[in-house]
Amino acid sequence: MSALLLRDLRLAFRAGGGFGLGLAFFLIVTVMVPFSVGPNSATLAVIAPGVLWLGALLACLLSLDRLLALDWEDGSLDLLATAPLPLEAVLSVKSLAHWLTTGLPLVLAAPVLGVLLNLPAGGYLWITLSLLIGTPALSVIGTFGAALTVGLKRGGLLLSLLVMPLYVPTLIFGAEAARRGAAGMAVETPLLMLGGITLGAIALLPFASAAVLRVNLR
Amino acid sequence: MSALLLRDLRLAFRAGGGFGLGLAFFLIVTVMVPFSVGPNSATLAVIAPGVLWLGALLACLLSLDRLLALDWEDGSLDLLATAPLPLEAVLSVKSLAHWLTTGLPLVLAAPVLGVLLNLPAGGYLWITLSLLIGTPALSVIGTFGAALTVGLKRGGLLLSLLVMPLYVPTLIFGAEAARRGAAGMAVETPLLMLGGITLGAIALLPFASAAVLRVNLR
Amino acid sequence: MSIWEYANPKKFLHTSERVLPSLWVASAALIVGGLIWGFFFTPDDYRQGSTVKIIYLHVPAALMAINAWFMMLLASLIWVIRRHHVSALAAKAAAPVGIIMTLIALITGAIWGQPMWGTWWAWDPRLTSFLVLFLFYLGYIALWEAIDNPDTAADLTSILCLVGSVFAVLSRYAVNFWNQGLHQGASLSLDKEENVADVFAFPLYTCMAGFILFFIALVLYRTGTEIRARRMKTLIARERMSDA
Amino acid sequence: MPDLGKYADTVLSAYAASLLLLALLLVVTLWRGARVRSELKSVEKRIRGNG
Amino acid sequence: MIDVRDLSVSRAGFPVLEGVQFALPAATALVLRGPNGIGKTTLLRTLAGLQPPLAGEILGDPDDIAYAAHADGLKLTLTVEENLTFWARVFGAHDIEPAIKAFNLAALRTRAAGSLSAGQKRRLSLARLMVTGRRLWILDEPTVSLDAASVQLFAATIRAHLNSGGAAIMATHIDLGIEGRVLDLTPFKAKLPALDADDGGFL
Amino acid sequence: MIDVRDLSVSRAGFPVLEGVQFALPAATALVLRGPNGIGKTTLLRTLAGLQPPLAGEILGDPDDIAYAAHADGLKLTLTVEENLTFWARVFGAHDIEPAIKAFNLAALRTRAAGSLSAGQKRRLSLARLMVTGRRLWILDEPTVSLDAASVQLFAATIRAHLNSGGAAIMATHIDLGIEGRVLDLTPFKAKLPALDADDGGFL
Ligand code: HEM
Ligand SMILES: Nc1ncnc2c1ncn2[C@@H]1O[C@H](COP(=O)(O)OP(=O)(O)OP(=O)(O)O)[C@@H](O)[C@H]1O
Ligand SMILES: Nc1ncnc2c1ncn2[C@@H]1O[C@H](COP(=O)(O)OP(=O)(O)OP(=O)(O)O)[C@@H](O)[C@H]1O
Ligand SMILES: [Mg+2]
Ligand SMILES: [Mg+2]
Repeated sequence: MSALLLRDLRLAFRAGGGFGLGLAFFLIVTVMVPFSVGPNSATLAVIAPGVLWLGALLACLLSLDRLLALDWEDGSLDLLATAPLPLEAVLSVKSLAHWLTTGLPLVLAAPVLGVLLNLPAGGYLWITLSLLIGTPALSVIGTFGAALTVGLKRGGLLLSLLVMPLYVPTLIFGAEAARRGAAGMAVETPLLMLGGITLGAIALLPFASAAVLRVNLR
Repeated sequence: MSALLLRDLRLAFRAGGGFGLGLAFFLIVTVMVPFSVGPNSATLAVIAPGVLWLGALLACLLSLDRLLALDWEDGSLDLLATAPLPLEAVLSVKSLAHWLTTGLPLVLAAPVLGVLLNLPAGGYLWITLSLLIGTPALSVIGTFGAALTVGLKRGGLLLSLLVMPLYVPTLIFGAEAARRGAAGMAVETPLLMLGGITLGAIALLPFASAAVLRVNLR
Repeated sequence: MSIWEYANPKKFLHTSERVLPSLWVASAALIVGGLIWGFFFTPDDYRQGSTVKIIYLHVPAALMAINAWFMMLLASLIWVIRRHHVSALAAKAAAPVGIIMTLIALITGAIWGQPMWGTWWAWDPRLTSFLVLFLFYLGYIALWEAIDNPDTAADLTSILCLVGSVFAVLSRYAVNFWNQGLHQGASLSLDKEENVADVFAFPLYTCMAGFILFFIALVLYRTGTEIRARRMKTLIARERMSDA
Repeated sequence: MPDLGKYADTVLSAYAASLLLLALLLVVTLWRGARVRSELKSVEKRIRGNG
Repeated sequence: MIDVRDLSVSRAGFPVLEGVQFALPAATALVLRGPNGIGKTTLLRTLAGLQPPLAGEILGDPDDIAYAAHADGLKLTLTVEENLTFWARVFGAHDIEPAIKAFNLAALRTRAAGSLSAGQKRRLSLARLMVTGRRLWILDEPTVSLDAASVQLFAATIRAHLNSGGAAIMATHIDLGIEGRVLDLTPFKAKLPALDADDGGFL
Repeated sequence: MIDVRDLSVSRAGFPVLEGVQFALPAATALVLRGPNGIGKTTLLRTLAGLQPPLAGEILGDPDDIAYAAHADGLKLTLTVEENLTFWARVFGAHDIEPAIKAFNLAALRTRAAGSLSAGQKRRLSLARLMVTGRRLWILDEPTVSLDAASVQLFAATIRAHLNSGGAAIMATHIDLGIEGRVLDLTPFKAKLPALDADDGGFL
């Protein structure tokens, strides 16, 4: 189990920095927003928490296709499926590795990028906290999507299409918490809901992911 | 030449609708924006042109990795490089196929999605026109990025990282034209600049793309 | 004599062919009748004017959009548990009908919103959750299309449908929490005072019944088509096997 | 034709769009049904003809 | 070690082989032969537990099987040593030295797997079998791309594995110089199913 | 057809083979042999013009070469026929029937390439050579995964190609039953460069 986690982390670091790239994408989306909506700082401040959440979500989404597809292509997944590890555990570990290499860096970077978007001072704590609570759900849900599409030739965009609607509740509660936090309103309810989604997803989705992966392998 | 175009179009249609998927991604990004920045329709109207441009750009970006990587993986690219077609022409045709399957549908969908974002009534013409002029540049520049990263194992995110800065001028002029149009201001200058970028990119970039592809193949 | 007999494709085809003609006729009669009744023979609403006539399309379509998903959920469960091919194919057959119903509800709603709320679209919870439903349909259909092997496709799409349903409900709550709506509440519930007046209600019921029958007829017919397509695929594969 | 007042465009376009979509759905369904049916028939004939 | 009774296997929902039957005691090898497309890969995947059989049974402990497919399952950015160590840890074994030695990988151990030639990669993926500690090896065309010397190494490894009580099933088109039963799959080719089978299926 | 003089080839910037020298007249075949990792693939890619030589020259018309690599270059979602037609059109040839016949693909012609077995795929990728109309075929382990009958088909195709004035260079580890010169690459293995060679490189 820990061997798998270590291997995935090592691969992420070694493959030309799978680690830094999610982060870089996040940075670039954030930077592109002023180019596209215009440089007015009042507008930017209003949309800042939302942009940070959306950017994190997209960065996460884009890294999903390397979550399982690489192992599928070179045959490792067949071998892992016949190894003495339950597939549910394999997938949970892979979600964890994905979160550590993608979600966690995004959480840490968000406050820095908030500066670029004129995020109001009260918002920094809440954007970080909401991302910290919400991104694990993104990884786990994403693993399900990756397992669904793993057999398909370059299922990249299909993967996005399938996963996006599943991300809706997480995004809504997460962004709502961040926005309320930035506006100085109460954030307990959305944060609690967000936590509930994350815990539920971590507890249940690996079983669904393993089931679809088994179907795809056969 | 036409054989290659036909094949690429056929592959796009057959691979579970590579055609519709860029579109679906565009739709999803547009839908997610209100979830993240909140449902206030005045705010949405202000950022609508920018969001549409950014969404189109991201949809384009995400489909780049199937532009050359698939041909690379199964060895077709080696074979095409030794075939009696100049590599520049091969890459131009591939850009064209990419635009037909990704850029053009985005242009057609943009006004519909504008409705979801409360795009001001004057903006519909200009968002469509600016995308029509700008998206070919996105495909050609993207081909260059794809050729740069084709040898790398799952260069997906690296590709985004490299291409994004190259997209900046196109995005700035395109979004500026759309925003001015929506606000009822003069749009000639940004549209002309946009057209210039597109023509320049179409004329010159295929040579650069072919050069980097040759390096990657050896 | 159990209901599972119809899980045999032949039996299913045989029976559905017998009931389909009357279903087509009944649904056409109800829809056309209900629409004519509603369009020509009901008064205008005192607040909404003649736009109230849109309700005869809008509400039945919205109803079927949701119920089609329920039907797919049920059929997916049957496939997962009992592995009857017909039920998987029925789920596949229902999805495009469901997405068109969703689209009709969205479009009529948008057209209605223009005079009533002064905007084509607002991020009202009900509207928003329909948009999300539309995305679920889109993903579901795309997944069916993307997979060659029919059994694999059936397995994957049915699990997607189960997981998706959970998330669709979650989205509904999330969206409600996120924005208070403009849209009227369910006014057909029996105990509310603000029920639509009977003049509107009866043609509406007629149309709803018509849409339900139309949906059933379409799904039966399309399931038959899927069964035949599946048999054809198998036959062609069999033929290849014989000369490969 | 009832008097639709100032909302005539709204009501009529809603009806037109919905009926168009319903008709489209029906036509596509029937068309694909007929095509699959006839293709299946020809395949069956070919196969049984071959033995 | 494994006992296969009246097994039918299918690919893409269609029967490929029917009525395959064999028993493989410990310390023996079985070589599967048959023309391209007969269903060797499909049979091996079924035995390895990656897909369910269409009919018949497979008696044996699925947790005692190590499978090696057409694809190598190597991580190209990891070194030879890291690749082996990973699989050793997954399978709970710990010593990779015998495997390195048996396949003559010592000189390559710190090289990234991506920089190996086709045959060197193959050697590495065969070495993986030795660190699984599993007793039944299921091998799909194991010697593709190997030169004569490496084929000898491979044969010697198989012999050692058999002598220590293991067993192996392999599909191959060429002669490996391994003594073992040969099973030609041609006679088991699935017959055409009846056109009107009333089984709730689609034929 | 091709004349190779004192050729050195490199992989990842490091010399692999040195001083390779041969001339191949029309209507002859050259079989490259050598242990795994000696540099056969690298040499063939250089000959095909995919990478520049390190030293030496290759005389011959690069536009008369068709290359077939380890990878198949097939589009898995296209059918056998569509795959072949595409390459035929790219190379300006138009008739794919001889190729279909030569590799016994008639029964598979409407199947998606993705649904073929390993050997069937290989047959398809070899058939591609016939529609190129090129005279010099460069083949890297062409018979991997092929059964005995298909190897015969392949040998017959090569013989026909040679008889019609073509030529072929192939790397292989097994015996194909094709008469032709055999070149063992072992003696050409690059020596270690001197540590202080003053050539502007880093050694
Ligand atoms: C564009 C998107 C819209 C969507 C997706 C939508 C969705 C729905 C749904 C799902 C229902 C069924 C509710 C139920 O029976 O519980 C419904 C009913 C209804 N809608 Fe809409 N709606 C939209 C826009 C509008 C607009 C703009 C109006 C008019 C101002 C409108 C008026 C009504 C009315 C009067 C009902 C009947 C409610 C009832 O009394 O049950 N809708 N709509
Ligand atoms: N998706 C599919 N649809 C139809 N037939 C298929 C599909 N996939 C594989 N087949 C067929 O199943 C048969 C068994 O294939 P398999 O890969 O098991 O053969 P094999 O014996 O391993 O051949 P090889 O020696 O070439 O590797 C082949 O005839 C193949 O064409
Ligand atoms: N990136 C690299 N760094 C260092 N050495 C490399 C790199 N890539 C390849 N090599 C070495 O170059 C040599 C030539 O490899 P090549 O693939 O040409 O061998 P080959 O003769 O085709 O072998 P095989 O019979 O196994 O296919 C091998 O020894 C290989 O290890
Ligand atoms: Mg095989
Ligand atoms: Mg080689």
